[in-house]
This record gives sequence, C-alpha cells and structure tokens, in this order.
Amino acid sequence: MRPFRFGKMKKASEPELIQPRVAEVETELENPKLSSSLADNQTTMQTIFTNCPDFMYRELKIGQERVPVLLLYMNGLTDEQTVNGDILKSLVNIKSSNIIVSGSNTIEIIKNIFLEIGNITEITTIGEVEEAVLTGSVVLLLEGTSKALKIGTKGFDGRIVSEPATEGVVRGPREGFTESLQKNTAMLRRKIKTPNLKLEKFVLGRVTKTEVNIAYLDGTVNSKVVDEVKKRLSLIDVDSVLESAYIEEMIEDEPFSVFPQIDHSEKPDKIAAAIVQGQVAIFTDGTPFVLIVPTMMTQFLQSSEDYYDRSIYATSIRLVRFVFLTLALLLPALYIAITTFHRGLLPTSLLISITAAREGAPFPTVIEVLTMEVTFEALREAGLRLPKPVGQAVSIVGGLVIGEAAVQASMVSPVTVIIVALTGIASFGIPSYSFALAIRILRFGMIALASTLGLYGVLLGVLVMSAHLVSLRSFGVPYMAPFAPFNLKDMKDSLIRLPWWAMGDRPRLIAKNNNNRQRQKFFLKPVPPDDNEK
Amino acid sequence: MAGKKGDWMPEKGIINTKQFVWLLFIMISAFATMQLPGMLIMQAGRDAWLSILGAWLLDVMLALVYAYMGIRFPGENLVQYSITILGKYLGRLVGILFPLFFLLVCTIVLRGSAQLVNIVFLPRTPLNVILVTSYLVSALIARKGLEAIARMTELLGPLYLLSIITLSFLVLPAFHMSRLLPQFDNGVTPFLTGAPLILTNFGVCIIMAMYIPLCNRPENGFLAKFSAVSMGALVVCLVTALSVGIFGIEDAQYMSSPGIQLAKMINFSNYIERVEMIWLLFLVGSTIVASSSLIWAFGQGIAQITGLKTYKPLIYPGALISLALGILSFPSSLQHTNFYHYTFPIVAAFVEVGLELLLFAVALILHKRGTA
Amino acid sequence: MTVLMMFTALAIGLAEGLPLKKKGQRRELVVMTTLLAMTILLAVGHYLALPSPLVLLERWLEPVGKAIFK
Amino acid sequence: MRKLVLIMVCLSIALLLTGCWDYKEVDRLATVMAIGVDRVPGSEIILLTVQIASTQGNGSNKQTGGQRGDGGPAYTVMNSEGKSLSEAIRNLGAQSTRRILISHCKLIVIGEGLAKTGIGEIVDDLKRDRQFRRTDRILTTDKTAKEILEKDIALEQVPARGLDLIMQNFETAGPVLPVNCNDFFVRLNEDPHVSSTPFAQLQDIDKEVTRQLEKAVGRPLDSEGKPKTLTIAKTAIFKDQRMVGVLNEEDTRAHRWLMDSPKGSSITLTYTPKAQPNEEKGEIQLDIIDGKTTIMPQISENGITMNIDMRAKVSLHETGSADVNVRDAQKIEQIQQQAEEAMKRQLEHTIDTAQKELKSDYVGFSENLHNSFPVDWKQVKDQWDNIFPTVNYHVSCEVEILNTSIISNPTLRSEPEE
Repeated sequence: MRPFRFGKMKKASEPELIQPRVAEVETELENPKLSSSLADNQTTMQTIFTNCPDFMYRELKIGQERVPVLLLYMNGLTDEQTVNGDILKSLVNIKSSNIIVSGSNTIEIIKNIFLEIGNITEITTIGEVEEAVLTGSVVLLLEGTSKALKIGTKGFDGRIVSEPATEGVVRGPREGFTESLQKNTAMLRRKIKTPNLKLEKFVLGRVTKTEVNIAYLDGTVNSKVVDEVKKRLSLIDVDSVLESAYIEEMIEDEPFSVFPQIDHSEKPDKIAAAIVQGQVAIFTDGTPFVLIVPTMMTQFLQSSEDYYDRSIYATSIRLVRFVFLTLALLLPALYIAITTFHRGLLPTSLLISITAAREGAPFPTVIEVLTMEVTFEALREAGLRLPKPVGQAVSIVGGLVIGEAAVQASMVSPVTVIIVALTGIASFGIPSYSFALAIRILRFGMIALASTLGLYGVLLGVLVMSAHLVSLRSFGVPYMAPFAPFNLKDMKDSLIRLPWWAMGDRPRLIAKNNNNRQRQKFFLKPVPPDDNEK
Repeated sequence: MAGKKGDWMPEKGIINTKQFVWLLFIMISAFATMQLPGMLIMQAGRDAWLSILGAWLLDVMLALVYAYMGIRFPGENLVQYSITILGKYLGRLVGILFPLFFLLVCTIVLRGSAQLVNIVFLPRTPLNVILVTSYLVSALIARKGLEAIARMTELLGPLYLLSIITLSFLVLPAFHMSRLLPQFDNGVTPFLTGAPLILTNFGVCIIMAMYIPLCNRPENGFLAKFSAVSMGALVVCLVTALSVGIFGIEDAQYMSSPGIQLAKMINFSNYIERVEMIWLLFLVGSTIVASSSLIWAFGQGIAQITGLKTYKPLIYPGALISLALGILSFPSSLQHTNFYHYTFPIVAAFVEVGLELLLFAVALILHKRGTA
Repeated sequence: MTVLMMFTALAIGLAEGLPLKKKGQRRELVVMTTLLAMTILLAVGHYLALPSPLVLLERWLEPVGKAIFK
Repeated sequence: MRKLVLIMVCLSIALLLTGCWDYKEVDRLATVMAIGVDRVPGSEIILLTVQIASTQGNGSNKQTGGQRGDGGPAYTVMNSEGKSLSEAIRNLGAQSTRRILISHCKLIVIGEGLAKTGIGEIVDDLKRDRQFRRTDRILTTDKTAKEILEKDIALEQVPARGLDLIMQNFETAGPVLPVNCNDFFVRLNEDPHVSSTPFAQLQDIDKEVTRQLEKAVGRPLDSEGKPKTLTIAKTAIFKDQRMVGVLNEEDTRAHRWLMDSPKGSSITLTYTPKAQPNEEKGEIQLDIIDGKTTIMPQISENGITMNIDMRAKVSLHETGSADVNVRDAQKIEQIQQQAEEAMKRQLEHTIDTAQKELKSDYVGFSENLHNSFPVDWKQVKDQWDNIFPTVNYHVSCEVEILNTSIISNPTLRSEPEE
C-alpha cells in the first residue's frame, strides 16, 4: 500500500523516514535466481504459466555439441517474423559455424556473435524471465548456465498513428499518440533530436507491469522537479496501472481538489513543447494520454493551436476563453442572483421582458435552472457514450424537446433555456476537458450559494475558490502563476501570447535557472529590409 | 511523502515585495473606504480630502519607525521584539496587545461590511447570517496561511484599485467643483482634527510589522508601506473628494457609506446604472480578505506569545471570538458607528503610535538589537 | 445565540483539538481551549446581560473621543 | 482535509436550515417606473401614485412579436395614502399582489399642493430608503401628480419612460434645466436653500390648434376627445422646502444659462436692421453651440456687485422672413449685437424676478460669493435673504456666430433692404 498522503503535516526534515522502494532489494527477496539446469528452469516456467495456452516454448539443440536451448515467448506479443526468421535462423546457423559453443561463456558467444538482433540483455532471475516474457520479449535459456538472454522482439499490432480525437486543430500537426509506449516515445524523439532528452523507465503495477517513462530535457528542466517526480512515482505500489489517470491521481499534490493539477495531452507537439520549456512528461504504456508536470492553471485554457495561429488572434481567443470560463462557472448563478435578489442590476426593459417571460412559470427559478442544468449534463453524457449516429439523434431530440417543447408547454421560461444553453456553449469553449469538468461541478455549488445569499453568496464562493486555487501547487509550482504570484515576464504566455520572436524566456517558475530560450541577446523580431542599406 | 510542501515553501521569504504592497493596500483601503469618508467629512468638512494628505504624511513617518524596527530586529515581528525589548513578562503583556488590537480591527471591519451588505444587498436576511458567513470565509482563507492571503490580495488589490478608479470616472459627470469649495472655510481646526482620525485608520497597517519577517526582502518594508499607503490615501481621497463634490458636505457626512452612495450615483449615459452592487462586491471581497489577514496576525501573535509551534489551530477560535464580539457588543449599527468614530481612534492611537514609540524608545535607550 | 455559539465552539474544539491531541501538542491544545473558553465566557456573559469588553472599553474611552472628535 | 469537510457540512446545514430570506421570484414583483406624491389639502395625509410596468400580454404568449396582442395598457397605476411616503408605500402592499420594487423608478413627480405646503418629510424618506436613487429625476407639476402619471405619452408604452426620455433630452439640449434628486437635495441643503425642478403642465394644445384651424378653414374639424398634452417647459423654484414660484419659459431659459451653461439652448430675437430702427424684419433664431457663464462677485464700499459674463458661440438656425445678407460681415455684427442685447435683457429680467418677485437666490449668487469671498460670506450669510434683493449686478454678453447652418443666405428674397 502506498502511504496515505497526509504527509504535509510532517516536518521537512523527515523525508528519509519513507524509503523509496529499491527494485533490487525486492526482486532478491521474491525472485529466486535461475537454476543452471535447463530442465529445472523449464519446469519452473511451466508451473508459473500453467493454463496459459499462449505461452510458447521451443526447444532446440545448437552447435556441434547439441547444447539444449529453450526459447520462451508469448504468442502474439512477439513479432513472429523475428522469432522465426532471425532468432531461430541464427541459432541454427551456430551448427555450421566453426566456433565451438560450449562451457560457461556459451551465452556470451551466442549473444555477441550469433544473434542478429539488436536488443539483447542478460537476465538472471525467474522474475525477470517472467517479466520479459510477459512484456513481449523472447527469453533464451541455455543448459548449464544460470544466465538467460532477453531478446527484444516486441511486436504488437497497435493502432496506427491517427489524428487525436480529443484535441482537434485547424493548423498544426495531426498525429496523435497511440497506445504503444515505444511508438509514442519515438514520436517524441522525432521532434526533439538531442541526447539531452532523457527518458527514464519505471514499471508500475504488480499485475499489469505497465511501463511508464518520464521524459525531460536535461539542462532545461528544474532538477528538483525531476527528483520529485521520480520520488512520487517510486512510491506507487498498486496492482494495476491501466491509464495515466491512475498515476495522475496518485502523484498530484492535493488529492481532494476538484481542479486537475496535472495536464495531459495526446498530441506529440504539445508534449514536445512542454518538455522544451522545462516540464516533465510522463508516458504510460497502453494509453495515448501523456501527463505533463508541473502544471499551471493557464495551461488548461491554452490549446496547442494558440502557438500556430497569429499571436494577435491567439491572444484574443485566449481572452475569450477567460470570458467563457467565467460564464461557464458563474452564468446560471448570476442569473439566479440577479433576477431573484438584485433586480436593480438589470436594464429596466430587460427586467420587464424577463418578468413577462416568467409569467405563469410553475417552478422557482432555482429549480428551473437546476433541472435544466442536470438535463443538459445528462444529454451531454448520453451523447458522449452512445454510438456516434445515435448520439446525434440524442442531441437533436434533446434540443427539440427541451428547448422548444418545454417552453411551449410553459414548463420552463425561455430565458432559463437561453442561460443554460449559453453556459453549455461556454463550457465547451474551455479547451481542457478535465478542467471543464471541475468548472461544471463548481457551477452547481455556485447556484446553491446564489440562491441563498444572492451575489454576496457568489462572492463568497468565488473567494473560497480562489483561496483554494492560490494555495494549490503542482510539483512546487504555484497553480495560479503567473497571476498570483504575479510575474510580468511569464505573463507573455498566459492571458496573452506574444509572438514567438518575443518569447525569449521560458517560464521562470518551471525552468527556474535555465530559462533562456533564444541564444541571441537581441530580439528575433523580423525587420523589413532597410532602404538605407542599399 | 512527508515534508513535500516543506521542500518548496520555506517559512521565510514567502511573500515578495509586490505582495507586501498589495496586502497593505487591501488592508488600508478596505478599512478606510467603507465608513470612514462619512465620519471624516463630518469631522473636517470640505477639508476632508486634505486631511487625508496630512494623515498620509504622518503615517509615512510612522512607517519609518516600523520599518526601522523591522530591520533592527531582523526576523522578528512586533510581538517577538516586544518580548526581546521588554523582557519575558512585561514584553508578553505589551506584546499581547497587538494581536488583540488586530482582532478588534477585524471585528469592526467585518461588522461594518456585514451591515453594509445587510442594508444595501440583503435587507431581509438576518445580519448574523451575513456575519457568520463572512467570518467563515475569512477564517478559511486565514487558515491557508499568509502565502495564500498574499496571493489573494495580489489578485484582488489591482481589481479593487481599478474598480475605484472606474467608479470615479463614471461619477465624474455629477461632480461639481463648487461644492468642494471653499477650502479652509472654518480655519485649519477641521483639517487638524481630521488628520488623526484618518491616521488611526491608516495605522492599521502596523500589521506590516507582522509581515516584514516573512518578506523575502525585509529591507523593502518601508518602500512597500509607502507605496501601499500612497495608493490607499489616493483611493480614500478620491472617494472623499467625490462625495463632497457630489453630495455636498451636508448630506455626505451622515451617509453610512459614501462609497456606496457614489456607486449609486453612477448613471453613465443612462445605460450603465444601478451598478453599486458590483462595486460593493469588490469592497466586501476586499474586507473579507483584509480581515483574514487580521485573523492570521492574531493567530500568529498569540502563538508566538505562548510559544506554540503552529498558529493554525488558533485561527478558528480567534475568528469565533471576533464573531462573538461583533455580534454581542453592538446591538445596532448606530452603536457600531459610534464605537468606530469615538472609541476606536483612541485605542488605535494608543496601540499604533503609543506602544510602538515606547518600544522604539526603550530599544534605543537600552541598546537592544535583534540577534539574528 | 448563546447556545449556537457554544455549539460552534465545541465543534471547532473537536475539529482542531483531536488532531492536536493525536500529535501530542499539549501546549497548542491548551491555548486553543482557552480561546474557545473565552468565546463561551463572552456568550454566557451576554446571556447574563453583562457588558462585553468592547462596551466596557467604550464606556471608558468614548468621553475622550467625544472631546476630540465632533 | 477532514476539517474542511466538517466545516463544509456545517455550512451547508446552516444554509439549508435557514433558507433564503431575500429570494423573490421576478414575476412576484411589481416594477415601479415612477412615483407621484400629492398631499390632501389641509391635512398631513400623503397620496401616493405609482406607475407600474405591466407585463400582461407582453410576454412569452406573444408569438407574433411586435404589436401587443390584447391591447391592454403596458402600465398600471396604483394609489395609496399614508402619513408619510414610506407608510404610503407600505400601504400599497394592501392592494398589490406583488412586492413593490422601487429600484427601477426613475422619476418622482411632486404635485403642486404638496410642493406648496412643504416637501421636507418626503425628502428625508427619499434619502433614507435604500431603493430610491439620487439619480432619479424630479419633476413638479401644476396639477396633481396622479394626473401626470395617468397620462399616456405619445410613442411610448410606459409614460414614465417617456417623461424620463424628455428629461434625458434636456440634459444635452433644451431650455429647461433637468434636475435629479441629488442636485435638488444638495441645493436645498446648501446655503441659499433654493432649488429648482422642471415643471410639467397638461395643456390642451390640440384643442387650441384645432380651434385655430377651424377658424382658418371655416368649417368644423373632427376633434373630439383628443387628450391633453403633457409639456415640460417651465421651472418650479423651491425655497426652504416649499415651492415659491414658477418661472415662465423665457426665465426658465435664462435660469439654465445662469445655473448650468447656455450650451444647447437657443436665442430667438426680433431682428431690426440698423437703418430702419422701427421696422421689424422678423424672427431670427440662433442655436447656442457652446457657451459659458461666469459670475464674478465683487465687493466694494457700496455693497456687493455681481459681474455676470456670458459668452455664447451660436449657429444661425433660422432667419425667418428677415431678409439678411449673412455674408455681409456688418450684418453679422448687427445680429450678434442684437442677440447680445436680447440675452442681456433676458438675464436681467430673470434676475429681477429672483430679486423682487420670488426673493430667492436661484441664480447662483451666493454660491459664487461663498467660493470667492469665504470670509465676507460668513458675515452676510445669516441675512442673505435680506441682502440678496439689494445686490447689484452687471450683465455682459458676448455672442459669436460660428456658422449659418447648411446654407448661407436665405434663398427666398424679398425686396432689398437698403
């Protein structure tokens, strides 16, 4: 079990109390070494993989001495062609070669001379063998030695690279991550071509043995953050990690916050940009969603396309998103507060039309808004889960029934429908789905406050919410940066986006001391050719 | 995962100079724009806005003392250095007056803002409900520590300043210079008695002595206070001058909150009108944040006097005492106004000027210095 | 009001006090309880129609204030 | 964390138990657009008339849009009485199914009876009530306020809005100085305690016009039942909470010149060419585009003298039958001179009325005296009412014609002038 995180209560001087799990220690305890007898090893493996019809073992004798060799692999996880073509062929070739395969160095010779495969490691324990087989490698066992060879032949037909469904762009790369970790890291490597891009491997989940990689740019990243990420990852001890969300929830700072504190994306370009500006990406095998830490709130209101559009447009769309955010959070609450508490704020003619529209409405405004909001959430959920063609039908029926018939039947006042629809549109305007979820939940709280204390209640709600937001941190970086604490230099990529030539610095709070992006001392601002130069 | 926050948040240097300024600005302006202009106009008539300038000058001089003490006793706030200066027992006796004073200010501020909300916003809602919710929110914020409060002020302070400036622009069409004239109509007496009244209100920012040890650059204390008080004085000055110039002194002096009345006067080209609620939201938000830092200062001060490791468990009890005082001491808004007008300035002057100058003098005479 | 205040004091006492007790921070516990006791004292005093400290302060200082300010 | 949850639970329980005190559905409210106050002659009873915007047939059932379906009026008038304004408002509750919402009220009409007997108590009510605003406009009438509020105003569905629009127009241009509650109160409070409001009248303009036309065409015209028309062209003068008099149209204009500025007003003068001093050549109208009035007090041995200096930049708006060659610089000079004289006459007349007839300083003398000579003002302050009628004044005007609208000379030429 992972220690329950009330850890912040404890003093800063005590972190040594909890030892990070050291891989070697545990494997020695749990995993016996391989035996030097091939038959023993084979029995062990067969007991482990009882009732696993996809577990394959192939015995063959190699060399002139006919040394027995055992190949273990999982059918379907390995690349059949490699196994048949390369490995078997190489092993058979030993017979014809004149190098004598015998003695303790057999395994070295096989590895170094015969196998026409790149990715080979020596392993010594049963656990490692087990893991290697389960992750799609071929394990080669040899009579007379307690070492085994793990031959990387991972071959699994995954999804091909396609356009990500959740983050559509008009301009920008259209490739998205797939479920295969190797493919994903390769896509990243293709974008960042420097040895400074470090990938570190973790295997999480006792049962799922999910491979997790953290990626960062050495020399740019704040090393404290990397250490913190590694520390938190190494503390994870669960049976399964099936999606990056498992990891996200186990390493975030404030587990009970409604706000997501770790951003995720399935776009390689977005991840690459994050890594380049000093963030750490966490790749999880089996999911296209890659986590980005540390995360600030503004990131949830930014889309990767902001950086590909002209900066003036990007800035204005970001401002619009802030308006959207406010509307999505507060519009129903403000509607209730203003119409039922502070009529004065409405223009007189609007007040009269709202009054007229509500004439004869059977339910109080709060109930109306709540019902409509819940209906809207249900419609959205229904549209999301159902098969695509049906989903459209749902939205049509929902729109027609709720928007038109309910008003016609004077069950709901038309203004409420307008408000709820506006709120819905506004919440679609927030680029991050998980952040929009937080806003959707808070909206109901705001409605409750507005209906008891009016605008004053909304004020209290906003104050508590912002107090929570400013005290949040994501891996040591204040969540509300660069607004609070205010940092003028970092503002260039928050509410506004300056043109690329003006973004000379990486965000200070993320990249700490390594924040110089451009090597020039001067701006890269394009200058029209000077007439006088001619 | 122990000490996770500790790694990132050392207790010292958790606020920067900018946040320091906004903390003080919110403190001064929230406290002084609510009811003060009315009282001040009653006291100083048309010269009210001038006496704010006078008070500003006096307060800046007072700030010099506080900033100097902050540097002389590095890493110590005013509770701690009063113990250092006056010894274990007398020092504690004097030192406890500061947190108690902060609690008193908190009581007055929140009661004032709750009354305002009650009268203008929610006339049928019981005052106690408004008070309780305000206290709850400010205690919640205070419990998150000074860092969170400082960031809140950093968000709210500029908004508040902007709201007052916008307000001033919007009511400008109703402003008549002739109502502000003539100055010094009744000699300089109103000016002279007005200045101390507002000084005692500006003086609430002696709370700066609680912030200085937590600031990343304590030597900037004076600068921060200077800019905060200047902005605060500007804000109060604007509100006061506009109130006189719009309502005339006869009406303005009896207004329970001239600022709200100013906001009610907004009628910009017959379209932007009746927006006083919005301004009131900014005002009430500022008072809640300001009082959260007062409750924080109370908790911190008491914790230091009694030698506790953490002040956090004292926040809610402190807020509860303040709430009890606020509810039980004033049967009506009239008593509150009277207390604020006649009694509070005396107490404030004693604590803000008297005690601190005493500490200052004793420190100079006995050659006491901070050790750190 | 009195009952409500005592109830709140009790609630705060429990919410803040239990973790303190668990951690063995006795000093903190004592100070916190004293503060809560003061609230209860205030509330009881109000119930018995005793003047609150602020009212006492006012009785003392208001004449001075009235002499200085209009 | 547990603490936070605990507190949240406490809070939500508290909120749920207590409920919402100020919560009121918008359709349970009656939006007052204007209020009128009258007084029962010889008693303390205040008669309150409120004009409430009606929403019947205005709402969602209206599918066609535009025209109101059933043709009911867009407003309702309710009456109540009480010893004070606030009591009368409370008494409205006895007959209204909806809570009275005053914060949208934009107009307060004071009936003549009340204005003449004193408005002190309703002023206090207006200042104290949180729903009234100091930006509400105030209007006095020679009839009862009830009649004014029951009067339809052409082109507007809700008459209160119409009245408000008329006053809004006055803000930029017009002879009458529009006054909101704030200005009204402040003037009443400040030293000469004299204030003014626009003055509304119900006039039978239509009947009058029809009569004239009938005379002209010599046959009866169909003119039955045309209602009276509401006009706002005069100014009521209040002194010490009582209405002391009404200024006529001309004085109203001059009053605005003195208290506000001549800008937006106009001058009408009867042009007489210099050559034929006895021959009137018709009306000329000048629109004042920009202008400024300054009143400079001066204290000498023989008392206080007010130097009133008015400057106006005008545009020639109408020459009527006055056949003037405006491209002639001399003519322009003549017109300017005559306009100056006309203005001066007007101002003098108004000041005379203030000094002799109404004995109230609505021309802003004391204010300027106070500002310029605060020390001397203190000496005369208490007897200002006696001193004011004796104050000397000196008026000087300056008119400058800036343009002649979009044509220069009149195109209809009669016989040459000289």
